[in-house]
Amino acid sequence: MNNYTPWSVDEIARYVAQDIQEGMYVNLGIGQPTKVADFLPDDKDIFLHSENGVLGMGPEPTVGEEDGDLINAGKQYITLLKGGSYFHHGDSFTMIRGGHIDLCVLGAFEVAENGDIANWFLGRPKDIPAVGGAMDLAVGAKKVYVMMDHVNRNGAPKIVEKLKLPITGKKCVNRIYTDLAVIDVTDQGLKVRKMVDGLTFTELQTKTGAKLIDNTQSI
Amino acid sequence: MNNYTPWSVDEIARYVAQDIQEGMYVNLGIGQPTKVADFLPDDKDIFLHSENGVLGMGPEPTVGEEDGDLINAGKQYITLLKGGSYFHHGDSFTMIRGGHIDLCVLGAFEVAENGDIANWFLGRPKDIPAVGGAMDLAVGAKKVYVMMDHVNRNGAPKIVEKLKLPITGKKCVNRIYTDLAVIDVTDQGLKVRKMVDGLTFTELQTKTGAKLIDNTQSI
Amino acid sequence: MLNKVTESAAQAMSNITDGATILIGGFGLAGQPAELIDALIERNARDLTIVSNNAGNGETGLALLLKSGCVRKIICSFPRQHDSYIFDDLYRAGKIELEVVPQGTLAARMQAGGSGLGAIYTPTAYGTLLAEGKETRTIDGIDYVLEYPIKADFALIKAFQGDRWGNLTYRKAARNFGPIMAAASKHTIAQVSEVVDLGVLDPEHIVTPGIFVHEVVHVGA
Amino acid sequence: MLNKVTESAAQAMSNITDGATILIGGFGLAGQPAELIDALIERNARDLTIVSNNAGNGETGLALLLKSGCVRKIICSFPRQHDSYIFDDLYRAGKIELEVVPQGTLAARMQAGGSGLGAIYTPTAYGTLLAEGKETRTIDGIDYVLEYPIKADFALIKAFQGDRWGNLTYRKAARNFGPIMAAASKHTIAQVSEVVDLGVLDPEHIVTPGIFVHEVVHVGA
Repeated sequence: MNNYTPWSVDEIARYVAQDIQEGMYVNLGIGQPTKVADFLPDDKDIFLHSENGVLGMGPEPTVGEEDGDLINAGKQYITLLKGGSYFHHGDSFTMIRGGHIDLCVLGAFEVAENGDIANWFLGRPKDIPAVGGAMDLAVGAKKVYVMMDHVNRNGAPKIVEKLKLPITGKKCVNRIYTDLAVIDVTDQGLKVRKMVDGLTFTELQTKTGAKLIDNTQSI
Repeated sequence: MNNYTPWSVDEIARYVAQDIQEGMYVNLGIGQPTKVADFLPDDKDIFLHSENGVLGMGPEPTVGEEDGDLINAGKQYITLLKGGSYFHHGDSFTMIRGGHIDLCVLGAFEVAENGDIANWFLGRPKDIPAVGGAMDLAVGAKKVYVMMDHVNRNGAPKIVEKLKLPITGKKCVNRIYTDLAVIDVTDQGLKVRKMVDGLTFTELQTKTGAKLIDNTQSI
Repeated sequence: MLNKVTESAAQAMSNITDGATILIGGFGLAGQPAELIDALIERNARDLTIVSNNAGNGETGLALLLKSGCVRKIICSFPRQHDSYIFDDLYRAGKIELEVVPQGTLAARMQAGGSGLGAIYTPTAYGTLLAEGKETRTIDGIDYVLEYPIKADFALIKAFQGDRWGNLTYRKAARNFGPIMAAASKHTIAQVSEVVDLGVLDPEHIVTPGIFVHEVVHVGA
Repeated sequence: MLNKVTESAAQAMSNITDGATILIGGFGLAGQPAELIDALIERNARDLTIVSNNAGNGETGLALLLKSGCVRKIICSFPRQHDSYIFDDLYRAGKIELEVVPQGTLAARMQAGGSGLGAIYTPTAYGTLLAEGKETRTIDGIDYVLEYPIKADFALIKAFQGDRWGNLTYRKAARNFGPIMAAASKHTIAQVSEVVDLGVLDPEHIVTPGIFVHEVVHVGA
């Protein structure tokens, strides 16, 4: 029996949101990362960017107010904040590739201890590759945070020494938020910032495929 | 005594204007080429482009209507036609370098028989190089027409076998309009399309530093 | 008087022949020129290379074009998505060629094509399978992949308003690839919801100047 | 609440230190951020590298900046023009370094800088003295020159309207280098004729989104 409860996606999203400062330009990847938007503070100006040419995304539209021309990168209906803007794909990826996005939050299949990421291609013979903007974000954003389960469906670690899956971004991840812990990727190694209540560092290490450093005391 | 009168700048400009078809996007270089605008037909839509982000230039403003934010590449006051547009320098040179400008008309110091041009730098030790958009136009426009005197102030030919001055554009000139003749630059050589009344082909050849082909009969 | 407004989508397709490379605008359904795609299917030119962000979904637009069998190859960033079963089946059956390009590289290659650059060094995809076999270079300590321009015979895009000189505005996030595709193709056909008189579009607000547009087709809004 | 509007031009200059590389907008006088340049002269940071289309004329703006002795090097396309005697004298006296770049290459290098490309192959200047010593390559039968990005510490630009998030519009041909310089610098300072409330600028008409702008300074119109 576990003596701890893993964080829910909402809880992870809240932790990510807490680490986003006023004035930051942020791109939230498709899937779990989209949730982060729900936990951003209302009283701070934080700018959400979408690859398809939107800066200053607002909340979901109310029913009946959806506009087919106003969607995010995940093709969900969105709204635009006062002060937001539209632009073409060239300018949108100038923002991404040119280092103007302060932070992107991505999902991942695996992250290696050096910050390598595998996040959109499993490499199985029948898989259809579909990269979207994932690689540009991994390379271009000033900081890359990953949000994912700590272990996969079979219980195998998703944080590893070396990627087993095809690499989709080299040395780009700065921080990992899982349902068990928040971990910084540093030149000195993987430093644990925070853990789920009731989980011991030793237990966390057994669920992780790379060496962890306990840094929870100094955060 | 000459038994001919060289064409005036206005006359040369009129000949250039006659060769511009409806629907063409045209960039007129600083100096003599600017004159061409005065002879474009009013009843045809021809689009004048200026490097500094203007498409659809209209005539000079009337006195008192000048706007310091509305100038051409020669820093002269201009107007904008209905249907014209403004854009930034990146987009402006996408138009030029990307081959979207049908025609540019440039001044020149020398043109070689293979279409090489020397048109903004004399290469003397004290000269300050100032290229502007000349090289992008030479390389990018679909057609490059040159408008210049047939000989220089010392009577020396400006149309030559090989450039004596520093080259500023390689094999880019398609046609030359001088005060004495209109000459096509072709793979077969320099073909004279038209000459000033009273001038013989032999006389024209003596004023030209490269072999000419008389093509006036077949135009 | 120059008038780029073309009577019908069908007429606008008349120059498209077998083997053409065609850029098709849109991100998902936003900005997808549905009526032009329908006309292209009618046109039935074969052996086409299509460049678009996605590979269609459901049984409309781009997906239907693929189903029609006109397309030999598709270059896109995100073929597999909700309801993309037409593409998925064609791909798995080996009936369509696929070149997957990161979305930003897709945009940058079109911009290179439109602006006359010969090639660009981009950091995206360095060290991954999408860079396999490609030339690379380290510049100022960063690793880059050499990528070549995308230029096309035609672009089919969807805009909001257009005039007879081909000036265009867009609507919200339907702008996406429209402006850069217009610049990267020899012949751009834009479907618009409204044709307006010359001078109605503010010169400060025109997003795609007419120089990049060759035909404007009005479709029901 | 984020507010990028800075009280004064002088205050906006406070981070500029000796040795900085600064992009300065404008084509001739159109779009030249005169008040910001005046404040930069006051700031008296030395050893600057300036990137601008021209090298100033008369005794104002850019010309005055050069006269102040703050500038070590200027990168531009067209230094010699009507009344550019301040630059001309400094250059002939060997007191200023000059790098002449074709205007389109200047723009393209800034765009490469702003968009994170490592280098570009451009056809402009191939085979001429401006390509001497530069790497070249033939691609699909066309000859290109390899050019590297221009990135800067600061950009000083002139816009028309701006809001507290840094969104900008421009006026007519004063737009010129503004948008691409904003993207190519780490810290962009825009002088505007009007500061407007958030939401006044139509999201379809914003030319430079606030992400590229760090300070907005209101100057008398």
